[in-house]
Amino acid sequence: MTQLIAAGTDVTVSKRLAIAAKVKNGMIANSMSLAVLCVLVYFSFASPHFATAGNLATILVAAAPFALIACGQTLVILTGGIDLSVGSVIALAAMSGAIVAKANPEALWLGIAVAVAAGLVCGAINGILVAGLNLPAFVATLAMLTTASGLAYVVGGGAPINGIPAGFGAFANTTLFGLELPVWLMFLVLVVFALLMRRTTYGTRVYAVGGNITAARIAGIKVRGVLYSVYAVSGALAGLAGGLLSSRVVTAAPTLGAGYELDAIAAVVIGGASLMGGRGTIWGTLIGLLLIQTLNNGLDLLLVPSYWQSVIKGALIAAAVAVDVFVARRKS
Amino acid sequence: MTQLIAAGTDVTVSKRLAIAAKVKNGMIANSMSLAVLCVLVYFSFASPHFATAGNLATILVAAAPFALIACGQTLVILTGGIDLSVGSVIALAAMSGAIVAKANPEALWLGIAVAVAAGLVCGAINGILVAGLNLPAFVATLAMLTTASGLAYVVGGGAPINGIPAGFGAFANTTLFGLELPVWLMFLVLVVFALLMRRTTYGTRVYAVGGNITAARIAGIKVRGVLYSVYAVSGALAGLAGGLLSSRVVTAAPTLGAGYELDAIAAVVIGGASLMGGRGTIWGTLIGLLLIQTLNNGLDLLLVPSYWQSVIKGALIAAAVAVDVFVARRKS
Amino acid sequence: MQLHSTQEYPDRSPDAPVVECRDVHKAFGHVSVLKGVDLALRSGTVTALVGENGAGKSTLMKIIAGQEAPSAGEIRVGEKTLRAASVREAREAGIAIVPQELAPIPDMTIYENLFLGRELKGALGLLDRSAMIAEAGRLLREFELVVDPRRPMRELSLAVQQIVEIIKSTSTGCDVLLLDEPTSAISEVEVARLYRIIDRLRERGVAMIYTTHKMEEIRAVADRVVVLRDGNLIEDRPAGEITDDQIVTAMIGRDLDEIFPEIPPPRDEAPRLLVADIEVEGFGTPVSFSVRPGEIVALAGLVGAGRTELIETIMGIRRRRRGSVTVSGRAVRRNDPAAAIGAHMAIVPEDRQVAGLVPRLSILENGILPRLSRFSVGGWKRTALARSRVTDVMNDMRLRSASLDQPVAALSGGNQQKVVLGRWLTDRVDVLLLDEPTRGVDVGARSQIYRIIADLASSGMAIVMASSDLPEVLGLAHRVLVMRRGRIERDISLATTTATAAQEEIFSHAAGFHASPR
Amino acid sequence: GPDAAEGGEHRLRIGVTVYFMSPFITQGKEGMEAYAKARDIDLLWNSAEQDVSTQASQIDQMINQHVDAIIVAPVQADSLGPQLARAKKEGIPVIAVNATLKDTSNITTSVLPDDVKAGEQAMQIMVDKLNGKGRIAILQGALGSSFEIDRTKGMHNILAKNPDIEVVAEGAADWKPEVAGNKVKTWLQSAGGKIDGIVAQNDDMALGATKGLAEAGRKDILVVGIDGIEDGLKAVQNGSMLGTNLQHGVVEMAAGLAVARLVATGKPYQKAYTYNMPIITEGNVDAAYQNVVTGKDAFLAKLPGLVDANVTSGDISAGSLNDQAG
Ligand SMILES: Nc1ncnc2c1ncn2[C@@H]1O[C@H](COP(=O)(O)OP(=O)(O)OP(=O)(O)O)[C@@H](O)[C@H]1O
Ligand SMILES: Nc1ncnc2c1ncn2[C@@H]1O[C@H](COP(=O)(O)OP(=O)(O)OP(=O)(O)O)[C@@H](O)[C@H]1O
Ligand SMILES: [Mg+2]
Ligand SMILES: [Mg+2]
Repeated sequence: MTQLIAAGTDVTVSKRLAIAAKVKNGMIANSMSLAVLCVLVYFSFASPHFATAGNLATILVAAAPFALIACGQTLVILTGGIDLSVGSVIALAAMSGAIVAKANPEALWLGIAVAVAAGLVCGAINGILVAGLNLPAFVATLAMLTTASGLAYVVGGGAPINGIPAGFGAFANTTLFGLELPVWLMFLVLVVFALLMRRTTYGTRVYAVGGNITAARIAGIKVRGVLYSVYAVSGALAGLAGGLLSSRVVTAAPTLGAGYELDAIAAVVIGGASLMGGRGTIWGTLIGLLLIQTLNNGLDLLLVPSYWQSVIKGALIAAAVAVDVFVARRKS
Repeated sequence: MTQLIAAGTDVTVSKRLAIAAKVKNGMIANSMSLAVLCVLVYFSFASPHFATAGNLATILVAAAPFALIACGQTLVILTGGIDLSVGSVIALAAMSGAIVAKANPEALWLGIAVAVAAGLVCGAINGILVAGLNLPAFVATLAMLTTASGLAYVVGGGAPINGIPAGFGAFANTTLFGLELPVWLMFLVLVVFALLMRRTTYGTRVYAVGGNITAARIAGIKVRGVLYSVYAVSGALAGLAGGLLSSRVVTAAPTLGAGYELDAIAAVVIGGASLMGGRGTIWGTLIGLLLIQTLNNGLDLLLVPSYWQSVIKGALIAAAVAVDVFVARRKS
Repeated sequence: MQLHSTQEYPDRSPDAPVVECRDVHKAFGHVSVLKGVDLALRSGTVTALVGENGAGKSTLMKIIAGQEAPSAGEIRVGEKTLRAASVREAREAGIAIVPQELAPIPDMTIYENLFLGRELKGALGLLDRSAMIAEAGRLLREFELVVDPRRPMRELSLAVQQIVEIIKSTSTGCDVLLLDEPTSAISEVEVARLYRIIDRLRERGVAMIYTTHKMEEIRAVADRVVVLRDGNLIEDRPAGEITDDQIVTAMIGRDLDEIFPEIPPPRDEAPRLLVADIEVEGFGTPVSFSVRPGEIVALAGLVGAGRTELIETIMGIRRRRRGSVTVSGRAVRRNDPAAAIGAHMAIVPEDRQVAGLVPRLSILENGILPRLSRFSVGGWKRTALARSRVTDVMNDMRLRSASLDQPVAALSGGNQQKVVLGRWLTDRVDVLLLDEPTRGVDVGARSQIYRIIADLASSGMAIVMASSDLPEVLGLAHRVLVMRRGRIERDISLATTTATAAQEEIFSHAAGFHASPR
Repeated sequence: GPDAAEGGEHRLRIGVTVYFMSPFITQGKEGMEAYAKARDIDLLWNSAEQDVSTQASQIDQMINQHVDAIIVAPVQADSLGPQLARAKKEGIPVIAVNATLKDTSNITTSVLPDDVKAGEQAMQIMVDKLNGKGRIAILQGALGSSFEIDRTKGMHNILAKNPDIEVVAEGAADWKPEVAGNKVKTWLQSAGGKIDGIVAQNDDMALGATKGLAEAGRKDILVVGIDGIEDGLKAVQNGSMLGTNLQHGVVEMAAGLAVARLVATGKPYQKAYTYNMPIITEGNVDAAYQNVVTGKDAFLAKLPGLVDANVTSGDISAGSLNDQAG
């Protein structure tokens, strides 16, 4: 019912309404969460090994680097951009970090720091290209994809970095309260970014820039700064993911992370974000990510041959999103 | 419908003006064409082997399959969509075509026909997902990318198709007036699509749907039909490209065409199209394609190591587009 | 001059309705917008559809045009019931619409937009572009619009876009034409041209619905007045049998006293806003003027006079190459809207869709957008504070909405306009720049907005208002700057001139009859 | 070629197109360059980035330039028919190196590793250690490559003879360690922890598997790899891997160039050369490590002599492991 907000409207009432709307839109009514639930339930029945603590931990460890880059990707996509470069930024960061770690066996954390820094530099260049030089994000980050991938080979002289001190594995393989460090890091990043997007003015700025860049500019938002920042963040998170990945296997290859960008973007879009910008949430991305990672794990557990896995994954993702779109249209 | 032919307007004057405007906007003033020219001139000086008839023919042969998928991709991108699946549709089409060709050594053309048909089916499914079920194009075609790639393995039982009759190579390796058949096919497809987009109502509809879907609807355009058609066209052209590729090297592998989608999309976007839809031309795509293919060939000729090639290609593409964007902004 | 040279129009009995809405209901979720509307349109008549913002006018038009599905009820054309939400069928039945929120294809040229869906074809069924260009040029000239039909739509001002949209819909040979606030962005000269077109269509037997918030327009075109309130059709009478006051009362459910409030004289202080020697982009003559605290200065002129550009340049949205803008004695950094906001300037842009709102964000979030730092501590949003302040100002603006968490896209046009103005008022504003501030706002809300503007002026704000609405200019401003071709032709003080004299002077200077020799 | 007569002395120009700059090829390139420098050969080096079509274009480009010979490490075994036929027509010899070409009618000779045998050897190490009875998992490379196909075939050859070895899981980890680590952990879950050994088709995946096993707290499970990369040899040294097979890229690829030189200069050559990968276990790993890692420069210095001797003798893997053999 249309109602005039009368003078002295009870603020708490409208707050309660807001919360109800949020719950309805974001969680329970989100059919994608339901799809993930279905997949979880199916695998639990299909394989006795699926719903075990050990296996869930395995899923989380595998998900961690994707969660990092998907967070950054969410921000970029919210502004209406795209970051295709994360896959090869991971490779470049991992290679740079590994070389530094190998050269400084007494200060292995330097390896991780350098990986993050390398990612940040790549992201910052993306930011300059998009925000400063007005390149379409697709072109800018595609150019970075190619360049960073080439540099990853250059850094290692074409070969993977071998002979990294075993201690470098500590970052990704230390267990804390039963879960590996990367998993905790994933939780931390997800919570921080969810808060950032929901509760801070930075989040509002990102949504505004993606929702209507002209209006955002006229409202005094420094559009360039916002654009710049999301690419920098995405790059830094890709760098961190690269560092963790190479710490996990204590090696670094120029092909590390190849193709990860598509999985990350898929997670964001499956989670309900629009590639036109302005729509999407960290929570949605998490759901999308869980769908992909659970499928990867469950199909492996059921020993489905690799190529049938691709077929099933493709079909299921299309189906889940189709149902989601259908439900969303029915609601409106 | 009303016919609104004006009596007594000087048609020739406005026609001449129109041509002038076209030349200014589309060709001379397009700084991307200039970038391609610079690259051509540089390579001609840098390598005595570049500007030879044989080498230019080699560039054209290599460009042909990309030109086909880039044409389809242009249409899809003009509607505001994207077709990520072309790479693996190429693989699936090539595998299906090769199997049929192998089984029917007396009717090898069947192989090409089946490849086109397989591509068309994939494209049609993309069309249904996007136009019928309203899936975001990115998700729909990413799902198809995964599925078709899996199916390409399934078709061949995980391995490439061996033992294709040598005669299958005739399609791609026959020379006509000094140029291979695929090159003529490329010219044909480019001309047909350029005409289609500039001179027919179909082209106008595609631009309108991408430019403003609401306005297109209000104008009575069958938006779904248009969307459906561009994906079908893109799929069929990918199928044809797959058939030609496998004929060229007389083989078919499930990895054939992997990653081609990015090169095709890059060509379209470098050519000035907007991923938001509504802006772009076949001519622009051709220019973008030439830039990429010339770089590939010239850098190979100069024996630049492959990873430095990546670095250079990435940087040059970013630079060329940056100049293009800068010039375009200065003009307006 | 004839729009349609070849189309034949069948004879119709003048009484048979061309199109009929039967018991049309519409609800968005739980919000009921139309509650059973019956409306029959007859050939060769113009029906003015009026009502408050959010009454459901646009919704009804969209349902007739097949853009929305009714929740219940049907649309009939002749003996046929139209399929719900089928633009195609509506079009084929001869229904055309000029939508309230324009839908141009920005990357296409004017002529391509004009001929969208009915392109002219030549040999082999190929497009005949030169014929389309020639014909488009003719249609534009008929509207006295001197613009190359090959220009892309995105380069044109909102006004020109609206004119193109009008030409597009009126030249299709439709039987039913729905005009949803077709004059919201254009000035009186163009409005007069629209009247001529409407008269011609009426003679040809086209049935029209015309939505507007301006009484003069109702009087000028309507044969019949239909009033919607809260989704109900509560008044349906021949135009001659209803007075202005009756219309207003029917619309807002109460009497409206004087539309224009008492405007106190400006304070006799140093200028609050000082604009010196700035160039309006694309024109090149320097412009200077000043505004004192409490003063309302109106910018008048024809479409394309450069008012929007001037305002945008002052706010730092457009590039300023030279000159200065000073607020309360302090120079404002150029080309930086954030600096302008920091200097306590505020703007209500002309095109709220493009420049004003982020449609997917909620009213609350749009409400705090220009004031993010005020509603945050260290970047952390103070949601409770924001909610209470935005609730306050939106109540002052009499915003109609289900809740502050509704996306602004779901508001009616007039209510969106209130959000665009109201959101600035959560904090101090010294200089308020208004570009067509009451575009699409209903009379009730308009008088409310005028009152707010008057209050803001009396609190010491300097207000610059570009408006194509002459009564608004005369009723609100202390001073009128008449613009033409990017320069100020005339500075008229309304305190010392009578309304009629001022009106005449504005017209003649805007049209260039007094053009100063260059 | 046009540049052929240069100061009277014919300087050889040999085109090389490889499938991709894999670590193996990168290593091999060093060997080829060392050999080319010592024997005054111009190398025209192109990488096809895993794309057959690109490789076809590169061969076209080399034919256009009239090189003296073309060395190809094909992206795909059964491919390039028309291009190689054209090379033959132009009288340019083609030598297949590292990966097979099915159609031998257009290739002059080949220098190939025995990937089937490598698969057999890897599996045999595992079978021997398990005394012919146990539960194992197989990590395959990217499906469809000739390496994956041949190594898989070799492994199954041995499995056929050992019915008491049960394969509880077999899947592709695309040559990548991080993928292998995840796969192995998942398989451990689905096998209820009952896995005795993992045979990987390359060392990268084997190493990834050891990391995954360590995360799962199962350092008792045996792992075997193929290729003998630096970290793989180290893992054999410290016992986290049971064994591997050494494919010494430097030796193998340089042999390819030496054969190409024989062909191009009209010397006699064999119809095919086979590189047998030495088995690396605890016993001989130190010598291998010396060759591949610590003494690499010294090894490269004497490589040309070693390779020429190998090509003459026909045993091109000689000296890969024991430097005194050269
Ligand atoms: N998509 C939508 N979702 C929810 N509510 C909507 C939507 N579209 C319109 N409404 C609501 O329907 C009501 C009627 O809107 P409509 O646009 O028809 O009003 P209007 O009479 O045209 O007003 P105006 O004079 O401001 O243009 C408004 O309250 C508006 O908030
Ligand atoms: N009648 C016209 N003929 C040709 N071009 C026009 C016309 N009207 C506007 N334009 C174009 O639009 C541009 C800007 O016009 P705009 O409408 O923004 O100015 P304005 O003074 O703000 O007018 P208003 O505020 O009345 O809409 C002009 O520079 C001109 O290029
Ligand atoms: Mg309306
Ligand atoms: Mg204006």
